[in-house]
Amino acid sequence: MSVEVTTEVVRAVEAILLVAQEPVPTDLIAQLVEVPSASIEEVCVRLAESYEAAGHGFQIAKVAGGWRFQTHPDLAPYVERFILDGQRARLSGAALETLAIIAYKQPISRLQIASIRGVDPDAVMRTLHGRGYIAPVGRDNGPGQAVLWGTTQLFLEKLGLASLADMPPIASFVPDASLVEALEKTLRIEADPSAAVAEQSEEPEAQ
Amino acid sequence: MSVEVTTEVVRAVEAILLVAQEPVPTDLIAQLVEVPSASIEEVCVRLAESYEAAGHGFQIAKVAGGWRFQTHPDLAPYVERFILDGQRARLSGAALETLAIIAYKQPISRLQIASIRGVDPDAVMRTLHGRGYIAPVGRDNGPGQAVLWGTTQLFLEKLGLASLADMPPIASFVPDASLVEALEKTLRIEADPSAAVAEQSEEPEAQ
Amino acid sequence: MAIEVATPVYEGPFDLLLHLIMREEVDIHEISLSTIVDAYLTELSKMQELDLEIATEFLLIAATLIELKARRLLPGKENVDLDEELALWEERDLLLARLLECKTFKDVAKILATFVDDADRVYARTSGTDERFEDVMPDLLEGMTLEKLQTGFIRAITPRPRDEVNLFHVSPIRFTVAEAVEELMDELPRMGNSSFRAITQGLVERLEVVVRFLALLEMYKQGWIEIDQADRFGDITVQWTGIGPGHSGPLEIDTYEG
Repeated sequence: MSVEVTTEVVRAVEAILLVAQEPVPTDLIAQLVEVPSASIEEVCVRLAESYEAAGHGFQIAKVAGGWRFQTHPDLAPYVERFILDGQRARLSGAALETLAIIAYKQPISRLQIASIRGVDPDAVMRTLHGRGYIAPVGRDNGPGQAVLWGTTQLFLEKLGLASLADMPPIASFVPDASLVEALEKTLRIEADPSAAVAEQSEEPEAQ
Repeated sequence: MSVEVTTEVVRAVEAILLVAQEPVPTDLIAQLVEVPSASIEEVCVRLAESYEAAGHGFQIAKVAGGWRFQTHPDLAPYVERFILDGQRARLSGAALETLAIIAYKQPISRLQIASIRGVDPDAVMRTLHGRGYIAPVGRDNGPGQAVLWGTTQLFLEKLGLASLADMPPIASFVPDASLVEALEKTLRIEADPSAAVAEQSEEPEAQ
Repeated sequence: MAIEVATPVYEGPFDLLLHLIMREEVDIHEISLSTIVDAYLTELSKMQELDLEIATEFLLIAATLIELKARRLLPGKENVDLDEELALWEERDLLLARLLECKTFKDVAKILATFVDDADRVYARTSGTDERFEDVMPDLLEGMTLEKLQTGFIRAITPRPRDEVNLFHVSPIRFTVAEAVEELMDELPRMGNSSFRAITQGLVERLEVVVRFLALLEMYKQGWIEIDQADRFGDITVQWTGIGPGHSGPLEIDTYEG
């Protein structure tokens, strides 16, 4: 190993890879734990070997230029059974939030979504796009000409909606009105005032 | 262990938890790998112990009724560097007190919470509802049919608790005797004669 | 740039009262109700001074405290009405119970905060399956409902709670005791002899009545007026003495200090 690597570095690599949504490039890990890339590459290779030797049900592998945790190929039947089991939620909380923002605020750019959620929606958007629930619907007129996203016909079909106008209105109990207003302004998107009024009468207990 | 558990079962449990997006109930794992729940519970507990003993950067833990992979608390600084959102949903004192009341008294109405806290909990509750920590769980049978509130799975996740049963018993929080005595004494209607004299001498203008 | 005033902010009347009593707890035999009541009223005036909004509840608790204090100052037992005495006991027990409950949940909240701190240091894996399982993946939107989507949106745009204490859950007080004293200082000399009913005539809100009541007690304490209640539930007569301390301009903030 080019540089002495501490146990802490190895553990940090494990932790980072565990929460990653996509393969993490060696260079990025190196930067995060402040150790040369060559050492990180070696840490990952060794971890992969040790997991295999210990007979774990997971492995770490280099995929698309980065490292990630994945299930051992042997165990695919169990993973498939788990995926097919109807009991679990299909869409993660983050994915649901992102999809909801796009549904309610379309057309909307990736940057605007990020500013609402406060996190990078890239991975989630790729999944949603891959599944055909969202699609690019145009470009912003601003200087950056950002791609604007919207929901698809498939999305409407899946939710049993005839059109976007049938989306349930957003409750007036959304907390800080001024903050929402500030966001709206930043995003240059017009809110639908009639929706808020309709909701108020439906939520007497929110008073 | 109640039933002989094969290496394959242990590996399958690891694989299933690795691809899960939220805590997986023991029963569901048991069903997928066709082994009694009690054995699965034991497998998970043992895995958790062995990860800790091996000094891995990840752990498995029982949270909100199920098992999940998570990072080791020691490595929070690295993970936070990687996950750029960094924004923790910090809870104010008022929010925590309101959550405590709801957690122990659920199902409970807004009015009941107000009477315990002495202030209108409306704004705090809207935030808690917005963050998904509390949800309406029913309606009172009384004339007003007030909405009754309870805590959610997300609340358990936020607190890192396996279930509501893991909340410390409320009895352990009963104020200690000296405080009760102090309160009782301060609010006593008939002061002992010496105290009454003391009060009077402090307040010469009171007739 | 505005000057920031560091001032304790209380989450509610029980919170404040607990704080005051516990501050005195060094020797519980030394705690004087008088001290507590005065400290409570002083905090209340500070809040008004700082133009913070104060809830009705704060004033209602103040009224109970004053009643307790007044009862304790009564010299003998001969004239005590039994019903009145029982009512006061009930009110006191209720206040005691609510204080204990408040204290219990404050302690629980502290423990919950440590749970949250611990839980905040671990991060769950949520990445799900990789592309190798794409063919097996059932429809991602299976089981999705409009309600879930709506909830998701609300969750996404809900601001993260901050550490700062906000007071917007406290209903605004439109009438302060200081203002009421001001008014009465103007009206009473002209009226000479009056009564509580006359003074509160036409007031619709209970809060306004309570505020006027507190103002009268304050003026009584200062010696500006004499008050007397002949019968239980009877009207209170208010007599202007004109012999209080000098009064000029707005009410001083320390008027509550006993």
